[in-house]
Amino acid sequence: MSAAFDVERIRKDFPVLSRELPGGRSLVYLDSGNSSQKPAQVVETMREHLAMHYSNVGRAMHVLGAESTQAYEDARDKVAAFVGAPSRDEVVFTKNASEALNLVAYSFGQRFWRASGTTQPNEDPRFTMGPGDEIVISEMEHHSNIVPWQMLAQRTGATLKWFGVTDEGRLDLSGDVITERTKIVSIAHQSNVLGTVNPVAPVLKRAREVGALVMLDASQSVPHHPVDVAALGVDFVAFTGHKMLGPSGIGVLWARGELLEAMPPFLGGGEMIEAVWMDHSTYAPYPHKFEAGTPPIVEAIGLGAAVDYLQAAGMEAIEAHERALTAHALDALAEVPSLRLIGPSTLEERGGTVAFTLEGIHPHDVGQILDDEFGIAVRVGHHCARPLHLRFGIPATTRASFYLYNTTGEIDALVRGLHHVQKVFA
Amino acid sequence: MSAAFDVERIRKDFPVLSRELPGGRSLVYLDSGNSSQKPAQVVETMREHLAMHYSNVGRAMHVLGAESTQAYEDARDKVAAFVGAPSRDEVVFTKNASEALNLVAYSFGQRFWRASGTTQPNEDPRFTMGPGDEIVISEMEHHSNIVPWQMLAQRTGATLKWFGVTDEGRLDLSGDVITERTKIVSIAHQSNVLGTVNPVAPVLKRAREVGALVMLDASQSVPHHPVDVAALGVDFVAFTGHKMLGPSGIGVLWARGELLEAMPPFLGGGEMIEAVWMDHSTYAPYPHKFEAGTPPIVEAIGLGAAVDYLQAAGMEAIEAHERALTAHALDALAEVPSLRLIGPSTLEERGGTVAFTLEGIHPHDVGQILDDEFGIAVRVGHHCARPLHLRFGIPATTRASFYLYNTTGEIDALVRGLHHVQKVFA
Amino acid sequence: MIGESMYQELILEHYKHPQGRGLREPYDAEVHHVNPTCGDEITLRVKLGDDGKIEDVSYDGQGCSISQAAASVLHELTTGSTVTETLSVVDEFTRLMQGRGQVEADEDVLGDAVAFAGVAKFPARVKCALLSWMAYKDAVVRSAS
Amino acid sequence: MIGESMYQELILEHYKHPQGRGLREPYDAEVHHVNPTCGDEITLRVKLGDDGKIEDVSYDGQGCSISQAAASVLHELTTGSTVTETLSVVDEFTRLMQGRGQVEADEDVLGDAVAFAGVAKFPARVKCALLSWMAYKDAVVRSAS
Ligand SMILES: Cc1ncc(COP(=O)(O)O)c(C=O)c1O
Ligand SMILES: Cc1ncc(COP(=O)(O)O)c(C=O)c1O
Repeated sequence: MSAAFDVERIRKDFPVLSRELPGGRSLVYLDSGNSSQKPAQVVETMREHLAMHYSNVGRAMHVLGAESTQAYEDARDKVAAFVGAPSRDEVVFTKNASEALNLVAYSFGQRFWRASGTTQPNEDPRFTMGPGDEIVISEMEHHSNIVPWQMLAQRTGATLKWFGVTDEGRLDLSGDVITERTKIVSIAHQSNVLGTVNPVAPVLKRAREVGALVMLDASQSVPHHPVDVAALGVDFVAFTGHKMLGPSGIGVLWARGELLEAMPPFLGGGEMIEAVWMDHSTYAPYPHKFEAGTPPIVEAIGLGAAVDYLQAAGMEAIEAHERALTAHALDALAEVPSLRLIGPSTLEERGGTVAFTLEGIHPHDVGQILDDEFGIAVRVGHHCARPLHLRFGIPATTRASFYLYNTTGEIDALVRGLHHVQKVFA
Repeated sequence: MSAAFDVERIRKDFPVLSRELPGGRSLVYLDSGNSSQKPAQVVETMREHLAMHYSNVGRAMHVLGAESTQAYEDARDKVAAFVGAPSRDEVVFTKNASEALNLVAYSFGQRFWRASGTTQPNEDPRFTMGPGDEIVISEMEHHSNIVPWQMLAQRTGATLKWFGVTDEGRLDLSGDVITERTKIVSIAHQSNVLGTVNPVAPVLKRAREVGALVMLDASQSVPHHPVDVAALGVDFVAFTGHKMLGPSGIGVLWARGELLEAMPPFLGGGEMIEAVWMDHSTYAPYPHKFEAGTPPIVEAIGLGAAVDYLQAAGMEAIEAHERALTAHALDALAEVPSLRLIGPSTLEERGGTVAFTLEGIHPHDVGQILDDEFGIAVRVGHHCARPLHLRFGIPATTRASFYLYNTTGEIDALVRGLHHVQKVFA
Repeated sequence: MIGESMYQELILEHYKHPQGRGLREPYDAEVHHVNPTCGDEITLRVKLGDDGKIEDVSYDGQGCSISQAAASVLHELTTGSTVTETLSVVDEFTRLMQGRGQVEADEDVLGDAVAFAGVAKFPARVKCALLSWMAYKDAVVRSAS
Repeated sequence: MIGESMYQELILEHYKHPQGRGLREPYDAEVHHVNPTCGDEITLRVKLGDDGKIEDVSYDGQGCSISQAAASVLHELTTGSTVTETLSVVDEFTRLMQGRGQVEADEDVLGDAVAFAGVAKFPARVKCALLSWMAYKDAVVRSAS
């Protein structure tokens, strides 16, 4: 671990990490892939805003309205800078990554009707969708990057296709999944189970050849690696606040401005309009066009504070720290008898998420005993990626996921815990 | 004001109310119809949860997961009890009232397709929607209860119709707006501009005669009056956390269970599924079916604390307090020269929201000078109800809206402020 | 879990030494239940006696210790009791499991099944515990008709 | 207003005594702009001189004091300057208004228009201030073509 990165100092910023759990156990939190803990800086920013500066944004013309609006829009600036968005207006705040993915899925195949009742087809060819058109995802997706596209296919009659996954847990790019009929490709930047970081360039290249749009589900990459949306060159990127030290209730859609311009609105209501008559409306420019109603104000502000925190720690340093933790974990877990790793066994193109099974012991039991006896929080089940588990022929895995506040000592505790689990069920 | 209701004690719970604004002004917050302030109890509940108990809900099997899940589901119990929901499972958490309204609007006219590409029509006749079908709203709606229905009409070819508004600011029920073709009627329980409380019974009766569903936008009623959804007898009720002492980022849809059962899912993703295969999914029972992805966990918990606070203060007492404030305001404002009240001038069937114009002075200027000189926060503009303003032939109004923490002294300050505004622009 | 382990000795005991496991003949009804969320499965058979009592509950399945132990405890509690008695035990067990840790278990009704009280705090585990019990209820209804 | 009033004397002065208000002939281009959000309206005419200078900006409209005063200041700052000069003032004014209160105004370029700096913190008012300025830019483009 780099000298500049002082994990003990970082840990002090996270109150829960020094908490004593019921029964006197201390907490070993290895479930950040599910949701991360929050530093005091984020909690305090939210508390202060809620207690002393809160009001609705945009529409209010008084001191509190100005303070809230400024803090909310500052958060947009921070998030935009954090992911290298060419324009701050390309950052749309949603309630989570799932809403961001659904927003994009609902943009396709919307047929517009005139008041008279005659069909007024959606004229932008990039966003039409019907029988014969194809949507491409992968077998390693989180349900939030599967179900919205299934629903789109059902609504429009389009066909859903997917990349397979190799035995090593890599995207299988060998077949001819993307075709001339493909309109949108949406894949995870980093798998929330395997830890695999997917290669964006070849997918993007093929998509561009056939004129398809590309969306990245960056829920597991933005929190852990420096991500530059412009450099990636994709069209849409979704991520979520609660996995990157921010609060619940806030997510982000980044998209290229010209696409946000061309997309129909998704949720209708206050703040997303320009003018409203009883029988029709005109819409505000993006990002507001996609932010109907009172937005998650304090949540966006909390996310802004989280971005500040991550930037102060340094995304490169965080990445290096997690890489060291992952190396340690891969080594240590290899020593546990009958442990089967699901996902890449080397550090190459992978992040700090390690999923595995223990022969003869159900992951639910593994997770619960780790928690019961040692206060070790891991996630067990299919981690909202059931098709991936079907692919590997297993109902569930145990998953440990690391973040900037984790230590090699915690990984050692996990390994000791696994040995104990094996004893209990021996 | 009732002896039991001690507004000065209540005010102490709201830190911002004793804040000194820049320039040494104290705050007179008369913009709760836009968004309410938060008591320390709500802020502290959220802080404590974020700092010491936070984790993802439902899916996590460890101490923090159990604590978060319990607190989140407890909040659902509290909200359900607060509005008299027959079942806690009928309470769906959304990000705001707008999402709740959109969720219901998107339930109609969803044609489902099979994987093969042949149409599989949505079979529940209550939720079909197409040319010839009618949607009924009113001219006094908030944009969030207009635009989703306009979009539904555009998507499906259905016709949007609406009740007019009388000169006194009441719903005009005289015409034959609801017909045999009406499938859904959605109106405000209380207008966010006029303060008018709309009569639910006659609308519901007519809707039932023709077999239409009825939705109430209760964003402005649930915070201010005892509301019992079962007693109201309607089908859907939407409201929003930030207007009832809760945080931003949380809203509520209540609906009758059999309807939630029949409705197609809206947002797809994690947590709203039962099982997922690559080519299809089965969905979780409601309410989870409508809560895709990580929900606004801490926000729901904050709303639960807000409900606790409101119940401790007593909704009847709050209603009586606001009624006294409104009586005082209607009297005092009647004395301001050339002030034109927009909305009912008596206390009958109206809440604590008072909108008006001052002859020759633009509301934007009124609001800003009140803020600048006296720290009085009111809302100015069309308050997301542009059609209502068009109806009265005015571009904008000034609106003062009251809540449990307001005093008659603050209303007197407003009146003094208005006299000053008139002097500035004389 | 919030101070008390979900893995009561009794649960582990039933998991390691399941009572009445295996599918037996004769039977009046057989059901197969699956928990699609976690993949747990159970096949369960019910044989009614002439006296309105449950003569045998036999089962086979796979899943975590909670779901397996719950089936074993179910076998113990139901065999030899009247259908009516067992259904009230099922109801009480369901109430406990769905109580999110806030329901007091009635030990007189539940017997050994109170050991599952700690599970109620984990929504994701509640289904594991209930899998065999729901299958039983289903099978009883079918065998009666 | 974070310590400083949006209603600078100067703004009120211009509102109560608007400079150059009224539509005049001759003109090279006329535009009509509306702010659909708040209903503010302006009709604005531009007359170019032979020397590349703005000979006259005449206007009429309705709305709040900010939008009306902004038109009056616009009239003062543009009349008699070259098109190029005025467009750089418009750009600077736009930058200030869209800076959400975080942009330092360049007084040398903006002159009296710096009085509007306080408006920038209120997104809803920014459009009021910009209405006439955007109309002006539009009119200049049209009159040049
Ligand atoms: C009557 C009414 N309906 C709907 C809304 C929308 O609520 P939200 O902004 O929380 O979505 C509001 C408030 O803005 C309202 O006053
Ligand atoms: C890869 C991936 N995509 C999407 C999501 C959904 O994020 P959210 O629950 O915030 O909507 C998650 C996390 O749950 C995830 O890991």
